[in-house]
Amino acid sequence: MAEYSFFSLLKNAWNGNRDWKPAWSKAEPKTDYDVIIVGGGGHGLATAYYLAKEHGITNVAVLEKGWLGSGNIGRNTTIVRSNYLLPESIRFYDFSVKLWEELAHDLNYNVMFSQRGILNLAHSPAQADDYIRRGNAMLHGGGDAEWLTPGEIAKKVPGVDLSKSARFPVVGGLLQPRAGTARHDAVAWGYARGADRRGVDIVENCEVTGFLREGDRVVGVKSTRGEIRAKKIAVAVAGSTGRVMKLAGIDALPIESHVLQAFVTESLKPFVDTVVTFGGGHLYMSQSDKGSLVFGGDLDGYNSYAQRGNLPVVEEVMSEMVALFPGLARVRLLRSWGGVMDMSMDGSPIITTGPLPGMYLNSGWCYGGFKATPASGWTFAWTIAKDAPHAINAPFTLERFHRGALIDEKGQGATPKLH
Amino acid sequence: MLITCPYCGPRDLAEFSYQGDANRPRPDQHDTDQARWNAYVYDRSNPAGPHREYWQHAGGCRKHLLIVRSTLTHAIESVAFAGAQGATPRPARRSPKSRTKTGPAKGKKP
Amino acid sequence: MSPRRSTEGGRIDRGRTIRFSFDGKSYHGHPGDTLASALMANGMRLFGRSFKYHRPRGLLAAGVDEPNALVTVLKGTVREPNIAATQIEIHEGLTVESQNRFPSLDVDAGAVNQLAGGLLSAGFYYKTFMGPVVGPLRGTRFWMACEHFIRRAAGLGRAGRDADPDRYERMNAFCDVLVTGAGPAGLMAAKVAAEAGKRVILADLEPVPGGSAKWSGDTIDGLPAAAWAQRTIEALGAMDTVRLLPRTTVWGYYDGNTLAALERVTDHKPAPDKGEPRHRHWTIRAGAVVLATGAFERPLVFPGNDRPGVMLADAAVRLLREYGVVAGSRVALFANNDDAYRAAAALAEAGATIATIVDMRDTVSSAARALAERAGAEILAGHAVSGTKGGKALREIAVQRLREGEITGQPRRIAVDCLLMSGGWSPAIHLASQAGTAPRWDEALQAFLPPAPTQNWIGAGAFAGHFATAAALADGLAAGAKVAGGKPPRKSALPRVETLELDIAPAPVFAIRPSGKAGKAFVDFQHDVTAEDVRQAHREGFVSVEHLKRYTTLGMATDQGKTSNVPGLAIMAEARGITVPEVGTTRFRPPFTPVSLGALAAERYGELRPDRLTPMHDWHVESGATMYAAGLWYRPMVYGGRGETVEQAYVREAAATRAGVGIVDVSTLGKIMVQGPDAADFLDRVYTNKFSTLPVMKARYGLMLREDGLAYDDGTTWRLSQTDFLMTTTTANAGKVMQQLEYYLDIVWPDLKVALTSVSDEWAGAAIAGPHSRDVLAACVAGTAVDNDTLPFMGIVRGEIDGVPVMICRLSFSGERAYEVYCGAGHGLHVWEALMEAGKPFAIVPYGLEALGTLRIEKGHVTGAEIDGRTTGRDLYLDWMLSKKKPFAGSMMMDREGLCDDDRIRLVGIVALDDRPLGGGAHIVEHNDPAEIRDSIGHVTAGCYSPALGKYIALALVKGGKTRHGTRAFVSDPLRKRFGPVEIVSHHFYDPEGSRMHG
Amino acid sequence: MVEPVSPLGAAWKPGAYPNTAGETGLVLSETRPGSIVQAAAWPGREKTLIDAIKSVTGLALADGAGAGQVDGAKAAFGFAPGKFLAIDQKEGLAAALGAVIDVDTGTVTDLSHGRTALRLAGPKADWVLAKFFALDFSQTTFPLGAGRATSHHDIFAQIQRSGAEQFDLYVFRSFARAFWTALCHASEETGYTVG
Repeated sequence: MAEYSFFSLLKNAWNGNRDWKPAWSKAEPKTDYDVIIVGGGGHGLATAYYLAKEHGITNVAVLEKGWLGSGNIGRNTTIVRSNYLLPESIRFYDFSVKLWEELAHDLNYNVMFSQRGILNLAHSPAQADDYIRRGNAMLHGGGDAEWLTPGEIAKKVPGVDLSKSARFPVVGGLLQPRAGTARHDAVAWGYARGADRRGVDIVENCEVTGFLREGDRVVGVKSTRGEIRAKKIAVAVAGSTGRVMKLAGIDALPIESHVLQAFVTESLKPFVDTVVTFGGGHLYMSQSDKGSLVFGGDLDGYNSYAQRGNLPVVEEVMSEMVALFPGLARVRLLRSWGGVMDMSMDGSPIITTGPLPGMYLNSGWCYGGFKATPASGWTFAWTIAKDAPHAINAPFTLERFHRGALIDEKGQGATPKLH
Repeated sequence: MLITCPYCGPRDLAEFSYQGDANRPRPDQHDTDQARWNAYVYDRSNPAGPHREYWQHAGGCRKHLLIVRSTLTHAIESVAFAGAQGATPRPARRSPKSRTKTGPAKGKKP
Repeated sequence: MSPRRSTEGGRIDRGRTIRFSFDGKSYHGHPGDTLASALMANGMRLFGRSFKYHRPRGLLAAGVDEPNALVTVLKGTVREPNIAATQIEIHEGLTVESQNRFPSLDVDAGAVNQLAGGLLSAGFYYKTFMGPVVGPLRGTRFWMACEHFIRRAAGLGRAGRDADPDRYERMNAFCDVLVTGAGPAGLMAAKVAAEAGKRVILADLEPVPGGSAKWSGDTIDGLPAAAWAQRTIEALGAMDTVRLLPRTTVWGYYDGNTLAALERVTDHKPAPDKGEPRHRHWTIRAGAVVLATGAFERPLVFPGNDRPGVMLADAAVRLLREYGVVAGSRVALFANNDDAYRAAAALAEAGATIATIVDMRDTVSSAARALAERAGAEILAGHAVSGTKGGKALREIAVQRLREGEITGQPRRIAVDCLLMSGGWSPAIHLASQAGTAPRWDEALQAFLPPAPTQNWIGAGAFAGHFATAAALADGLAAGAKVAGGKPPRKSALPRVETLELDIAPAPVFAIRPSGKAGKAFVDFQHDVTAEDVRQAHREGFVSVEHLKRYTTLGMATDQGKTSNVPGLAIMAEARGITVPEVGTTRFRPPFTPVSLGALAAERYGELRPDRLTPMHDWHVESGATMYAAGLWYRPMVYGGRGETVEQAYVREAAATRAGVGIVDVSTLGKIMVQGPDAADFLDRVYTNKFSTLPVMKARYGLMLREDGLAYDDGTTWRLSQTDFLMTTTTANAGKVMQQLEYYLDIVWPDLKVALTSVSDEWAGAAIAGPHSRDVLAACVAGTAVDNDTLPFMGIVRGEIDGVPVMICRLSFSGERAYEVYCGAGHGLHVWEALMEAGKPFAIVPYGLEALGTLRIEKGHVTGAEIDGRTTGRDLYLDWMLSKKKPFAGSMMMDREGLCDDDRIRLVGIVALDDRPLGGGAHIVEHNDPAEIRDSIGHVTAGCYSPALGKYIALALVKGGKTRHGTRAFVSDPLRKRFGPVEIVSHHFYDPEGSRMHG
Repeated sequence: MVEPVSPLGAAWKPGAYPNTAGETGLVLSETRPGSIVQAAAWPGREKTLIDAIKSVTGLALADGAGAGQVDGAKAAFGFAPGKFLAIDQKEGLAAALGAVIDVDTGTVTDLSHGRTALRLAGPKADWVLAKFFALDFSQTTFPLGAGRATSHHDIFAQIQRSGAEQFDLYVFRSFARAFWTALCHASEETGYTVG
């Protein structure tokens, strides 16, 4: 398959764009693989790509029940960041940002990772201390962080309400310059193309309906396209984790599926040049290259697999948006949608061998899965290839909950809706 | 979403506070089985379909309700006061009109 | 040759003139005009520039589906971008500008993009701009440099940065029946339901209801359809069970038959009346919904179909019959169905010449032929328009023979200034799709019809694929009767309709595949997605409907694919050799049409959260306090106003308190009455320590854990009688604790007889602390002694201060002898002033949160900065509070190995050895190199200057905790550029024995 | 006797505030009752409690969710299972109820200071209330005397219909000024009178 470049564009334009080939081939499933990855979302595709690239394991199938990237990889607000508090998180997400920085070249696919920074606005001295603790933790963990004064914020984000009379006046902001946004769908397509070029079978419209067992061991899957066996079965299905793991007889996990809504406005000329979060509530917003403001807030807060939310969260998010940017009251919401989040009990993910022999689980991404895609795929591939976690994902076990070794960024305990 | 509180009648979602999975009984206060406590705090059945769950009518009568609701469609199958032993959840009403016939006698749990 | 105003017809008032401005130029129109109709009447063709290629664009549609004519409405410096000109009612002073063009609409530099057309094909940006692998532009730099320019070229209108001065509001409504759409079907349904006694809301997005009745030309019950609609509306308006909502778009169908609607209250006026919101956000809880939202006409896809002057056939009819605007003088029609022939007849009647009717079908019905005859037009059956000419206005079309989907033969060139096109109709099923499942494809209509209802709605009229007026009325009648729950309707209730009988079913062809390089054929006009882009997506494997949409951006523009959806799918279906339904359709998402963010924020625009005030709030403000937003509460931070810095002020306040006496407002503390025979037992279960042993009129400090065993909240609980306890919580956690306690009582221990009531607001609280605190009380309290015997540490007495009953508890957060004085909140100010007066001889000072924090840091008391949801009781050295004699919430979970790890961060005190401040959030390291930012062993939770110690001190959570007492470490705060030596000490800095507070 | 201070402070501005058309659609006022008391019955003891309320206030509450009664200076209504709010313009209701409701029947909690009583009266009262609360304010579903517990975002409110076009609201004192200000703001459209 040809490399993408400006010259290939030029050449194809000359030919009326009639010579382009499929970005990835539509594979027919074989009956046997070394590794099956259940879930053709960002994490599953990245895992397949790194299995092939880093470990030379190419006899791999990615099984996707619908169209590739139909889960959260195509429904998020495209933010990439590693502005975390706890050392385990900082190490993991910072590794992810490093992979992001090279991803377009690595994949020969422009995923449009744009390091426009993320700015967490703080609205009280106590909140500022809290953010400074986090910023300092990032710096001590090898990451990047800066503290901005209201004056510096005014320059960076014109239009934000910095008045002292604001209900929650801005006292400062924590900036992570290396954070930014990426084109979400392109990540799925880029990894799919990359994996396909290295020999991975990408099988769409193939829903896993059960697992093949030999004793305790999982040895394959039943699917809508027949039985497929493999030495190793990896599950990376995010919001569908509960459903898929039930097929393997795992009835309870420290995970709940919740709906999170996301929003875009109509397309505007450049309005904001960085990712901004509002500390007086729960809001994150940025502007896409097409000009839409892309934003979101809290979970709806109840278990759901429905990919649709309700009005209270819509109204809350809009209220916060216009509180932060009073000039946006006349800008219009174009579209809203819902994604299903695999909310874990401490807000951090699970990347592990097991829980059954022959099985590997990648889950619990809450609503931070998009930015984790490269590191998740990379460490999951390592874990599958070596049958043991890499140091970077070693803390993200399934047992940590019962053991009390929690990675609780928000300190909210086992309350998924609060993470 | 509209939830028909057995006392207050059909009310908007905004008045309610989700209190989570109702499928996991809290062990007795004197229970010393660590596994049971771990399961209670951390393990969730997370079904795709009917889900027994608690909601509090926090912006109303403040009672906790046991609701069976589909996580696939959000359709509510039944609502009852929580904690009432052996309570059969009552079928949800469709129409917000039915307020006048709503609810048991004051304070009596069904 | 250009569009013009007809001499008669339409609902505009030719007798009156309105002046408005577009791109700085003044125009006039008439009441009833939209911006689109008024500009057309002024001969205007060019309305906008397209997104990618900046192609000149005219009006395509006449309603909310308009993709091209987007403008920005200006009110002073306030901007409202991306509004369709068809949706703007003109009014005196209306000021509008075009967008996405530079320097002007007429001469747009961005049009240069058209030259690079082949390069800018679908998905081009994924394939380039990646930049060099090495060098200074490696990584993401090159892309970001390119992106800078791409972003400037992209985007439609410009948003304002100045605050919108208008107001927004919500309205909650309940009804038996919500009817969306006041066309013939909706009107009929509303009428039937209302006459059956139902409470009805009838919402229509247009300023004048009537839907297609306003321009169909049909006759209903002997009246022109528009007049029938008018009469029906008036009858409905006279009923007090009916609410009519014109200019109201129902845009969201949420769970539980909850619908969201946007009412544009004042957009059509020069200025709002007093108190009038610009937009009103309706949340409607409807027993049943009648969806009568009509349908959208579809364009045909052929080269040059975006030339200004090419428009939807029905849009031209609407312009003519609603606004008296004739879209062209020499007009052609290009269609795949009979229904569009009405447009030719209508325009011919208005004086336009119909140059030709180009019909894709080989055979045309006699009814259509009759219409063509009326229009005086020849029919070119089995032909297609294969190209158009003209720069910013259509001049000429090319027509060729169409054989089995292929263009053949020599083009015939026909001079026209307007081309009407029609690809049939797509029902507006958006709300039904939001509410439920996938729509179903109707082969005859070549359209997606609504899915089966999953909520309580019923469809009617064009929404349901019943396009003709008579069918719509019949649907409306049936729907109205069904939602009214009465008998099936009598046939005689149905109005008589006189209309032309035309077959609406279109030929299943939407796109003409051009021969050679005939130019771009647009599917999605606003996003510049061409038929060739769709075919390229197919070549590259983006064949599922979602991939098609995401790869080409088809249907993602502000019109959300209202016109482009079906033609796009049809092209993909043809490319794949499958049917349209096999390609699938995307799920429609809210909102149906764009909704202002202000409307959704509603009354919270300008006031995100309410202010929560203590009874003494005004006193604090008048006394010069700097107020601090703590959650929703406002609390005094320091009482400054003397030219002091914050540090000087709190040091003064704290020092004066330790030396004499200070007073602080503690009314914000959460307060919960815990009452009932089982109250003591209940408290034993939720607190880590025992309360059943607490004597009446005594208080005890209590700690609560979460179910997972981590520390949750702390506070004192006062036993006021055998069965009545007053629990206090931290200000921040008051609501959460209340909820947790209610959870326990409702679900876990429903048998306990305990009642909980939030009394946070019932009591005002003032804490007086310092060596003279007792003297102050002694000077003003009546009805009780306050000496050490009567009121020992943790004792409670009742008395009176200046005629007001008070309850006094001897508690200390500061480490000094201290008392909390509670009284009814309405008396709070009175008692506070009495205490200030009594304190005068002792130089009493009011102190704020900063001094409160200083006193507690000196004393080593924990608050939310330490109980941050990640710490255990042991981490905070509160082991002594964890009862071993009884189980309590969290007791079985707090001993898990991860929570007992030696490596956990635990509470210590630190003292700055360089006499500089220690800020909250600073980290602690063991090494002495400021340049080495690594190896944090913990962090500062809260720091202050301690007047008692004369040093900068802080509380910190540090690995190893106590074991580090007496050791040297370094504060590392690179974010604030602070590094320096500290000593780790006990967190009990001040009076560790507690002799001062017990004395 | 020390007069309690209203939480409305400077936000209380008596006078007429007509709309553009010169109309005033409702009257807003603070009724400042001397007693606002919550009484709660243990399950099964509701009747006893209702009788006790009647013995003290003379108000006979019907046996149904949200049922209530208003009678001049006194009012009472149910707002939750077994829970009632009783209001008297005079002080001392908490003590009087406490004397007749024993610990085996239920509890009495004095909220006279903790809740602020606001009244909306006039033909536009329901229109203005509907801007805040997702309740059906029509007479048929919300009859005279009936009570409801509801909320507007952070502000919890108990509402009783005390007349054909009149509603009494009980809100948390600390929110009263903010809510009052919002009420006045929302009433500008219809015009209003304070007093």
